[in-house]
Amino acid sequence: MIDFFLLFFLVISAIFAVTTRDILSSVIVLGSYSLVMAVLWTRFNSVDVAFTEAAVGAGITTFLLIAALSRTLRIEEEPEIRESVFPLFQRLKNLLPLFVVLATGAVLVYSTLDMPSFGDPKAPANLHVAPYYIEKSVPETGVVNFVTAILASYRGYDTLGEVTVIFTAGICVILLIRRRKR
Amino acid sequence: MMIELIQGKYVYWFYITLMMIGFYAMIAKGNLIKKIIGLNIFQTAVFLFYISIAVSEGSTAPIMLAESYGSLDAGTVTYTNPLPHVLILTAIVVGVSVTAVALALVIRIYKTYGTIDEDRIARLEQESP
Amino acid sequence: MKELIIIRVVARLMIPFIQLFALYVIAHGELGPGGGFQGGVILGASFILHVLAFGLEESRRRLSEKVTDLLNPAGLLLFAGIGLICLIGGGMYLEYDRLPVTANPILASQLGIYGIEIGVGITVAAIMVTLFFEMAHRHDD
Amino acid sequence: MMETLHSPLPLYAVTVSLLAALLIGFSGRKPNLREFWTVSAAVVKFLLILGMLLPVLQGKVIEYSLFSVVPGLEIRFKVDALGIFFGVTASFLWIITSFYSIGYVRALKEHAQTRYFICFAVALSATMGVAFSANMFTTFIFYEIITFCTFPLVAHKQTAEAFSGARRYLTYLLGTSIAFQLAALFLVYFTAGSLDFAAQGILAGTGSKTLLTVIFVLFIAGITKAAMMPFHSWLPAAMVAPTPVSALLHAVAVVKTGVFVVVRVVLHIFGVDLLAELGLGTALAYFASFTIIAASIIALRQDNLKALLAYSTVGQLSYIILGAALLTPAAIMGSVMHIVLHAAGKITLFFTAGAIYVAAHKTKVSELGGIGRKMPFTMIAFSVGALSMIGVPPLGGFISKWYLTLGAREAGQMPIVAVIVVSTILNACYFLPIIHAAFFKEPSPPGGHGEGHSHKAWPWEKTRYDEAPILMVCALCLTALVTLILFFAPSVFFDLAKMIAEG
Amino acid sequence: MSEHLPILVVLIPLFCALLIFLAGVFQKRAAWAIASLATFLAFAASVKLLALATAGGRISYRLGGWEPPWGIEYVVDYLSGYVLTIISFIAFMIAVFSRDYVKKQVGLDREVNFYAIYLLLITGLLGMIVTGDIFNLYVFLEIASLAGYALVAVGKKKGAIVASYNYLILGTIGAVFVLLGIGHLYMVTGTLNMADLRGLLPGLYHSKVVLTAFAFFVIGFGLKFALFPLHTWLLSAHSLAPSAVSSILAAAVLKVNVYALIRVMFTVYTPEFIYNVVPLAEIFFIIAPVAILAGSIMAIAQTNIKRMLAYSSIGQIGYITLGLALANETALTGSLIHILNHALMKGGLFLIAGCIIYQTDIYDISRLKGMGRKMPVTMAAFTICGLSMIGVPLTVGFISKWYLALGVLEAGRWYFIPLILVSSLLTAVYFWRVIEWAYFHKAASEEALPGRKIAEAPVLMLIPIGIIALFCLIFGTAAFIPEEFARRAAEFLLGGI
Repeated sequence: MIDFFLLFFLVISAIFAVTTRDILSSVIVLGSYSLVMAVLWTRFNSVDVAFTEAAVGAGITTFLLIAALSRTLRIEEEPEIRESVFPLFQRLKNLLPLFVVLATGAVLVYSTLDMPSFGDPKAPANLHVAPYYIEKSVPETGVVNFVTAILASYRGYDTLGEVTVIFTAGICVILLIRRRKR
Repeated sequence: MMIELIQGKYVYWFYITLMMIGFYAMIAKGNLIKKIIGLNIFQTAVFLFYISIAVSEGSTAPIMLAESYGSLDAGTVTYTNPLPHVLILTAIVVGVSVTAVALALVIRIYKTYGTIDEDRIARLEQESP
Repeated sequence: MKELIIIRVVARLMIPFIQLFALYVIAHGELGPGGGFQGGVILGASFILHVLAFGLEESRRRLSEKVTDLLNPAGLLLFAGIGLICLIGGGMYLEYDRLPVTANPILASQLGIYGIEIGVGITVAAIMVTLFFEMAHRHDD
Repeated sequence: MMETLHSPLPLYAVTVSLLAALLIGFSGRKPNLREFWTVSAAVVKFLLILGMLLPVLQGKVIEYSLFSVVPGLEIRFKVDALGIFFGVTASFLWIITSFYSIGYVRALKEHAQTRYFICFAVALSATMGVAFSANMFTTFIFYEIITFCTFPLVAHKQTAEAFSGARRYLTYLLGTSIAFQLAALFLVYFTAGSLDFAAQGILAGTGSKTLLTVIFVLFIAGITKAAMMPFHSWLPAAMVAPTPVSALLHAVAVVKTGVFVVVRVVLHIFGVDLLAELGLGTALAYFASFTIIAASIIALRQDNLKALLAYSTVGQLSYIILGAALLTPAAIMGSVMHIVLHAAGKITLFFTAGAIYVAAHKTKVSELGGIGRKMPFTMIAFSVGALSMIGVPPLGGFISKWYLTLGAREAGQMPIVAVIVVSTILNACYFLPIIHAAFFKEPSPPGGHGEGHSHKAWPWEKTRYDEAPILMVCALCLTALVTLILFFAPSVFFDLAKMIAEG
Repeated sequence: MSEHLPILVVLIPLFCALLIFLAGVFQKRAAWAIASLATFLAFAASVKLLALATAGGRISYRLGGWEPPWGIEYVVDYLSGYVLTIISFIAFMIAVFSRDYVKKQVGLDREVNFYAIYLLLITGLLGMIVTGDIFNLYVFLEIASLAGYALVAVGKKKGAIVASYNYLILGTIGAVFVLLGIGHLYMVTGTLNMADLRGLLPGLYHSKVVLTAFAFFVIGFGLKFALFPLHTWLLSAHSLAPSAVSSILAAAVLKVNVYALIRVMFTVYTPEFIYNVVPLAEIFFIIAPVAILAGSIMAIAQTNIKRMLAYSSIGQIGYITLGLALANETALTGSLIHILNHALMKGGLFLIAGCIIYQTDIYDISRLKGMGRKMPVTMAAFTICGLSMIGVPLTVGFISKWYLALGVLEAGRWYFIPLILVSSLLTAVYFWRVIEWAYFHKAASEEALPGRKIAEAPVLMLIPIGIIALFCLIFGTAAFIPEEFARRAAEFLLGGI
């Protein structure tokens, strides 16, 4: 039941974050969204991810967004009214995103019908590869935190990729906005 | 029947809802930072999906309990499937990286155009390409 | 001006603890929740706090651009390098058991994992700081 | 089955003028050296081809396989009777033309002469490529090369008019060849699994009747160089080119390539029997005869000399197609003979047109009154060519028309016979007036040069000639002579044609 | 050492990127040299790998020494070997080209980071090609994407940043869709290894989850390689980025994403699934022709040379998808060859545009009059690549059209033949226009060419162009070389593993 309320809160905050015109407050709300998400995930037994989400989603992302806001505009600009040549076409164009979103949503909902129900221990995802890690990771890697074991050893290469990604992001930002040395 | 359908699926439906909210913001909002906020919601929703794959009733967090350290096997306790957690750890990092780059671009755009509203930028582009 | 002083005092008190905690998180990754990434983020956050309290110039004096620029790739280099060393040990890439440091594969693998966690920590922390510095800095050119 | 020799001779025959093109490009600074390359290449090429002529006459076939692009698409050369026939014609006339063009471009001080000669050389090697190619793929490649490298020649003047003409030229030739001919290639390869030319064709008994018909139509529509109506209008448009270009390319190389490929397709892709069975031959024959009549009628109404010649070319080309389409040995002989005979005659006519332009700067038929007095040699040559076109013995043109008529009768196509007769009359109608005007009319007052229009002078009366440069005059007299000789001694071509007709 | 090649081919660029960045802190000259060296080594390694794969079949490399379903696996087979070679070759060419170009068009102060990111982009692309693990594919996809966004943004024109931003948003949507697809597959199979998935999926082909996953893969990768209705980002991104970047984006990034889709279609799912279970072919039969025609027609309408090239890319992608949809070996071979020759031609053409812009700042094709004399080598290369685009025989462009056409006939869908031919004609229109202007028109008065005398670009820019143009001809005449590899790959894809 708690999960339900948490999820509900998530939806509310998401909607607020998207709709409010004051971007700063929507950033703050986004931060709380991430925190609640983290709480939810602890309830889903994924402590590491929760930890990370709290640190990144609520922490770093918020920092970055605020930093960016401080250099741009805090208040969302009013959409300017441009009379278009084909008003009807324009209206359709405005509706297009909604259609796209609803279509995607419909497909996803459709797919849930065949999904193993939530929290089912017998779900294939929990049966095929995962058990191996739980049995073997300690004897094979000597690491008792399975997540770390997989992260660093079994799928260590993904982690290398992950670090490369954030490194790339770092250089990209430097390339994009580092002030030129004269 | 209906009940257990809902019980079994409601988390998925929530993640879909969240994802759609973010998605909409990404493609419909005119403000570039709003798009990025949408992007974060969008991605987090997908992470939620992954995490909810891993959940299984009556399991504990995927860290071997102290009592079973000695005997090098999992013992009787069932642990939550750790693999999706790993994937999402990676995905979160990717998410923040993308956000960072996007924000850097937005800062540049604001410096160049003095606005972060799509339509205004488009107009400025038309006026002086 | 007063509250700024308060903030600075508090910050000066807190930052060492935060950083200590960060290191703990990095090291503790094998036993409990946490690991290089989370630790790195917290470490980065501690510097960000420093910036918030003392301002960019001051923190830049503490942690110059050159240093972060060197640390950015350093961690990744450590990570990828450990992988290569495994090749020398006759293993596959990132096969820590073959690290030519000890005969005991478990120990080797644990060492390897520590190594890469540290690598991850360094790069993540450095990048986080870089990102924040670059974003927060007013570019008046 | 006739025996095959393997020898790189065809390759050399093709590449010699490519080589020349390079040398010409390098010696662009020194005109004499440059022209030397052109001429020597022409001569060497001709000799090489003569070298291949003998074995072919003994019923051998020379093959040379260069390489295969991918399995099934091979660049291969094969010299058979038809190929050598075309090869000899084109290469011989190139020799004459090179002299002629040298005279022409120097007399008019044309710009970009080096580019002009390079393109000329490349066009010739591509023509040889078409003549000697052993499969449709090779043919297609060289066909396209001709199109591309003649574009600069047509656009040579680089005036707006020249460009629009050239662009139409390119649009028609490239457009149709990609849109239709390439499609035909796809279909042929898909149905027959090969593109090689074979004595009895390769499509017999492969695809359905409709499919084969479609392929045939695509081919005919795709080989626009044959200037069949309604795809003829590029040819008059291409008359913006300098006259030697029109002469060689639009009397010999380009257009003859067109009809040559048509004949190839008819004989060696489809094969006489298959076409007869499909009844497509007759259809094509009537199509061609429509072109013949229509073109001649249009020609009647032309005042620009080159345009007139262009339309007469359109008509004459369709004779060749007509002959091939009738599918009877005699008709095929006629059509093949017409390749060389029309070439000789028409090139003479173009040469004279060029000569008139160079010497008297006249392009209109109506201005040619009395020109025969100033340029007797030119105009005599002109008359020879014209009469040969009409088909008056003792001139080459007669032979081919004779065989065509025979063929038509063999095929029991009386209407076709009628067509030939009518078109002959029409030809006469648009050529004879010019000849008459040239010799027996007063020069038109404004255009006339000085004396001669005071009292009625007879052609044998002494007047000052002002002919074109000697090189040109020699060239055109030579070709005129050729048309004459071909009537009395057609033996070589005759034998070849017989071989082709009997397959 | 050669058993470690699969991983080394990815690590070389990675380490060199780090090296460049480290070295860059102190001295900046080395960057270009390191980048070229790295890409060259990667190319050499790929060639060796291709040879090994051709000789010995599928090469598998177990990262961390863990067995496939549990650890990550690298796979080099006919397909990945083939694509690997193409991409690393183009990357090498462009790296060489960049030396002078980047100095002028990007700026010295950004040179170091430019090359570092360039190498990271290559790392990502090569990683995507060789990986046999579907989540690993996603990770490297993101590396490549991030690098790509940043590279677009360094364009001189101010619109470049906006283009990059839109590219980022749509690209991320694509990537997240792929992530969703992976999640769905994992949910019902519990594995991430491609080969393992292939084994587990057939039972589930009619599960809604698997179908949805496939849809998301197609849309996700489609967004990344500008599948027709999803192509909007491509135009500005490719036309406003620096030409060297446009070149790598068009030649490598698009291709690798196409490859990723092919990989998923044929080796995670099976031909049986994509042709019989889902209506993918039917959809592509509608999309591809529209893309081909729209791309060519819009290209004709352009006056900016880079926009013209960008539009033509959309059409060319259409060809590739058409080949995928036809479901027979010949057509698939055509598609794969087209991947090669579009990489060559479009890569080359963008570099050529780069040369012209570098020397003259001319974007407007109507101002290229008389350029044939001023920049003979450049325009010669342009002509060759252009003819190859049109599909003139003896250029590599003809070969792929040939196979596509035969494939079309084999599939009994003759009505695509006119499509292919018409689009060739349209292509001819917009390339011939430029060629004619460049060669047969007198240069417009000097106002068209402000101030200085126009000459050839620096030799280091000409060499790559020359080589690429040369390859357009070599692979057009000795086409049996690419045809051999492409056909093997096609057989392997349709025949399964």
